[in-house]
Amino acid sequence: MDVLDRGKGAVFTDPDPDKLRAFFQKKSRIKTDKTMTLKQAVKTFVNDGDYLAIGGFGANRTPVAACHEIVRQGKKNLGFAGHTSTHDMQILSAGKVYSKIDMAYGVGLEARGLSGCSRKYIESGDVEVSEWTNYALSVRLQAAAMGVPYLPMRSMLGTDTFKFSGAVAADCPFTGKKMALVPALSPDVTFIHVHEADIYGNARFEGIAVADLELASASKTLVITCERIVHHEEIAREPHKTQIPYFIVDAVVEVPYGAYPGTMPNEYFSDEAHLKEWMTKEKDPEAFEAFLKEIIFDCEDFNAYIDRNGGLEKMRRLRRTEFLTNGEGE
Amino acid sequence: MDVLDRGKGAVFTDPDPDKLRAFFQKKSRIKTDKTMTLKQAVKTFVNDGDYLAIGGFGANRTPVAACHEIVRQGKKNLGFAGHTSTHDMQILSAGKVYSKIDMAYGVGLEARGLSGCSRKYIESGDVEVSEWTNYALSVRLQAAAMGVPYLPMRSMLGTDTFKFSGAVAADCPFTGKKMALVPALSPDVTFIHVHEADIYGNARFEGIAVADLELASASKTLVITCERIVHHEEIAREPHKTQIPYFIVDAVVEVPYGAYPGTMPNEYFSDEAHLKEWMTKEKDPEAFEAFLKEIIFDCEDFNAYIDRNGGLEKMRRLRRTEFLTNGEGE
Amino acid sequence: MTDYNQMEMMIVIAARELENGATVGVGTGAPCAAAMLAQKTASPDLVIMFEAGGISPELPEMPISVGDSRTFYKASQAGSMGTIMSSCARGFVDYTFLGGAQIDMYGNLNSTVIGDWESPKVRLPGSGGANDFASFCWKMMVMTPQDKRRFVEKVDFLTTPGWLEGGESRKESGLPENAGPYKIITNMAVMDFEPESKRMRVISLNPGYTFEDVQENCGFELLRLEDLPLTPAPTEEELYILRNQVDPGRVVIGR
Amino acid sequence: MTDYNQMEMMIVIAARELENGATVGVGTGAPCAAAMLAQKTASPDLVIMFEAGGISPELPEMPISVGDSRTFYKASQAGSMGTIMSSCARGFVDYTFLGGAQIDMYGNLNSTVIGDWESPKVRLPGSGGANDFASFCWKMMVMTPQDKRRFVEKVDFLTTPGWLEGGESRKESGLPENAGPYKIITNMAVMDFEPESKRMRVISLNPGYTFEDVQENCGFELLRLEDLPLTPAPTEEELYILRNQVDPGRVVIGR
Repeated sequence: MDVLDRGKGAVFTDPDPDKLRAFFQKKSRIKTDKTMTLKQAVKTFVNDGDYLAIGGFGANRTPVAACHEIVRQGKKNLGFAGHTSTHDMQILSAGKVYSKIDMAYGVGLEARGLSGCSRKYIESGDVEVSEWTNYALSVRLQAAAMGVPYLPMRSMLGTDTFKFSGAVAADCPFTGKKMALVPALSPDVTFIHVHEADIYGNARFEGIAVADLELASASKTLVITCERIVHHEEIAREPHKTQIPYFIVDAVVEVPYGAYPGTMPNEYFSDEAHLKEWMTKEKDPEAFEAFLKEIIFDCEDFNAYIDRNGGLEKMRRLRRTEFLTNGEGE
Repeated sequence: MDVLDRGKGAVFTDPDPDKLRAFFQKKSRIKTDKTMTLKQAVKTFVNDGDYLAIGGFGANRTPVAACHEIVRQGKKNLGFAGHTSTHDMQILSAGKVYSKIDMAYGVGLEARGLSGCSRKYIESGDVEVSEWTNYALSVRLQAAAMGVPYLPMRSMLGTDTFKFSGAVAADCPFTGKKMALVPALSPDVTFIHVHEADIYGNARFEGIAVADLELASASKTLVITCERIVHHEEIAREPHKTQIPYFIVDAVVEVPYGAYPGTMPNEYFSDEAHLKEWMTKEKDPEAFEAFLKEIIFDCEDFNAYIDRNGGLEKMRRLRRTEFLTNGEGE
Repeated sequence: MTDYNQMEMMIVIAARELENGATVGVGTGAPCAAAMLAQKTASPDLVIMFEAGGISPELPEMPISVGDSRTFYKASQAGSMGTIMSSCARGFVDYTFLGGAQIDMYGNLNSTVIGDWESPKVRLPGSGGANDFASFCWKMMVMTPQDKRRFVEKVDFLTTPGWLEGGESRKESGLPENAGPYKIITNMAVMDFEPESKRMRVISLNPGYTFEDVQENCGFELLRLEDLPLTPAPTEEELYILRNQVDPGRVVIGR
Repeated sequence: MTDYNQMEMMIVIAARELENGATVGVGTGAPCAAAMLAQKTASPDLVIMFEAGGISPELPEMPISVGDSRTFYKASQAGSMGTIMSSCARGFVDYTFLGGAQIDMYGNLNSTVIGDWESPKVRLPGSGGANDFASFCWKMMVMTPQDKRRFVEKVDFLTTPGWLEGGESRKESGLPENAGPYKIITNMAVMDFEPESKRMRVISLNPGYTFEDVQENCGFELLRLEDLPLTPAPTEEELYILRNQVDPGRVVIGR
């Protein structure tokens, strides 16, 4: 294939579908009880140097509990898929757990402003960066999910985003039009937070999917954290609701409020006060270190973090916010 | 892009995404009442020479009523996307409405045997054929849905199916592996049958999706037939259940039992006796002509066909079969 | 010794190939019967997938279509063709059973036309999902009667890839590595493919048949193991389950 | 004459650009306020889409994130990024509003780094979905304060495509045809792009500003219409709705 142009950014993961096939060939397809604690899941499935991906959209249906645990266990030199990443990246940057990043959106927390901690870490020179767009990372995951080494797309062309990416430009053999070809991205390990899963890993969620369906299928190892485990019969009763089938899932972890302080659709809204607390603490290195100690390193698990931040009473209030009924009973 | 090999089959539709974009730019995005009769929908949206696609899987959640109406109105020289097509193709062949076909699966009715009528029509020489696989047509639709002129895939390679397709073989610029590139397929007009839709066209169904999500997005004109129209508030209450958004839909037609004699998940099972009647009648040209007259041409609409075949009492029985409760109350 | 017909024999042999915990992409008919039999005998955790989207259903009866409601009855997921085929493409599916009007010595299948493609004697359904399954699934199997008109020197149309022209040709074609035809099960024998040449090779004889019977009913020269064992006959338990639990309506085994 | 601040002015001008029945891909903040204001004034059938998957919600309040629950409240569909971006790629989305730390005379945007990419002075969030929206949506608009540090001769990093190097360069890049930057709305003026050169051109002046004011606060030479009309000031009704129904918390207009 005639390559017209090639970005100079790194491709951190191998896009070879035959290697992915060889990996998946060995994966068990049996329905077994895959439930475990988050501590156990992170210990078992996240290895230093792995390429990590986080589901959801920064602070929306994001496995925040998993990010905390990864930091708590002091993982190092991870690669990170920085697609639509906000609070997740902020936590992982605080722990300095990654040293390579595919950057589509990071550093910022959308309308909330920029994360000083994420920014400082990226600017430190300790992190190798490759540039992409949010949709490009979504399409790269889709390529891996389809078992092909690349997919063509029509954004990124003509820009520095292309030049500092690992994409390639080539003409279409049917129309002669120039396309950006993006290489398959298959994370070593991925965490996705959902509403419900059975013990085998069949999972379903409400609200927007972001890029989680592509991500789930693209990943070599997939850990599902969920608000609640449901009986398999419940899944089997309406199998068209299953978005992630059990056989691609390696572990199921029940973590109620696992997306806090982010939003979980139809469950709880984001805790903006606590997210602001993060951004304020980030400004002073010492205060930030003490803050991290308090909310992550000194917490035995995520329940301790929830308790520290107001416990079930706070969760009840965030549920009322989610359902737009703030006014009553407060 | 260096083309290593090129199938000699025709590509019946233009894969140029800029032409598709120009078409969609002009399409209204306003939520208006799009309900109409099937007669009106076929009259308005199916033009002689158009490329037609039919949703579902042959005799499963297939818009059979739409196929009858297309035949009843005597449409001619259509192109047809023969993906997973069985009873739909049998009806369209009986009417000789198409003269070009992308053939992935046709002629057969799966375990039920072959359709004499479909076979004779394809063998007649009056139909131009291009060969594909079921998944290749699904990927071609996906390409159009993504607004790209082609997608790479890894089946078809090395076979006559490739040689008689319109696919191209080219090396991957990341891995050097040979891929089959398949051109985007954007049907002029598509019919998809679903369980529920609102008057604007927001649609949802139960059970397997087959290739209907790709097909819906790929199509220039999309007609939804549904078992029942529901209030928009019902859609808005659980928007994550919407599989087809209103703005890609041109018409909504309420056709209860619209997939009969095929299966509609959680509604009614296929009428195997009637499908057998088709296959028996096909054997004798005169009997078949009389049969078509009776079940299609002499029927004012699909309700008349349902009545002819046992009416609501038959539908009740097929519902019991769907729910595996045949034994009782018969 | 229990009486059984040839279809029952083939289904039983096929079922024994499906080890517990494997995934299999099946169509309707005999392959589905084999998968169901395997689940009810040695492989309760066999995972069945249907090309239209059904994943791991609890099949209440034999489906009529690979897209009917039975194919996702109490399933783990009712997905799409994309869900299934992309899972196959990623290497998640171990086995598939395919068929065709013709098969050659490399396990290539024809289900498109008899005669010339431009003016066929008989037009057949085409690939359907067969070419996709055969390209992606690790081990492709065929159940078919032993018959000279089916086992041909050259297929009229190569719909679905076996080992193509043998040797390294499949690898060079760009198809996924290390996947390909695995076993051919007929009423007379079981065949595999000789590892170097990728030519069809008889590895066991069904009760009542000799190698010569098999060769006489085959349009090309078959390889063979020197010592040909006997394919174990169906057990009473296998037949009981097949007849009473898998296909009580004799839809497949009554053919 | 009613008093209003510069953010209110920009939002009102932007809202007027969004005709009834159009589709707009928006982010949080001012663009979302503009879209909501349009819906509550002249364009009740304006369709809002968020990059994370929300399609045509009835926004109960300003979202904090383009992926929060408000973005699909009573929506037609809660889809995925793929749903939205593929709809944009197919030409279904008419407008988008984008921003950045820098913009040049061709409407190219930088939201990646200030300084050199290899050792940036400031690292910014990157493209996010901006490059995708700008590549696909028919008409890209920007709302930004008129400021020499923002309107630069050359962006430090071309994150998001405008008309690239002007003329036919965007078309030659392979990006979808006939899409590109449309209007730039600042506190001082409204700009479009001269059709041949694709250079930024002032087409109306906001009340209280002269062309010279605009040029002085711009790092490159601006084109202009010969006769520059006055951008109509916000009406009382527009301001009332913006302040009381769109952004009563003054999250955006209070900045």
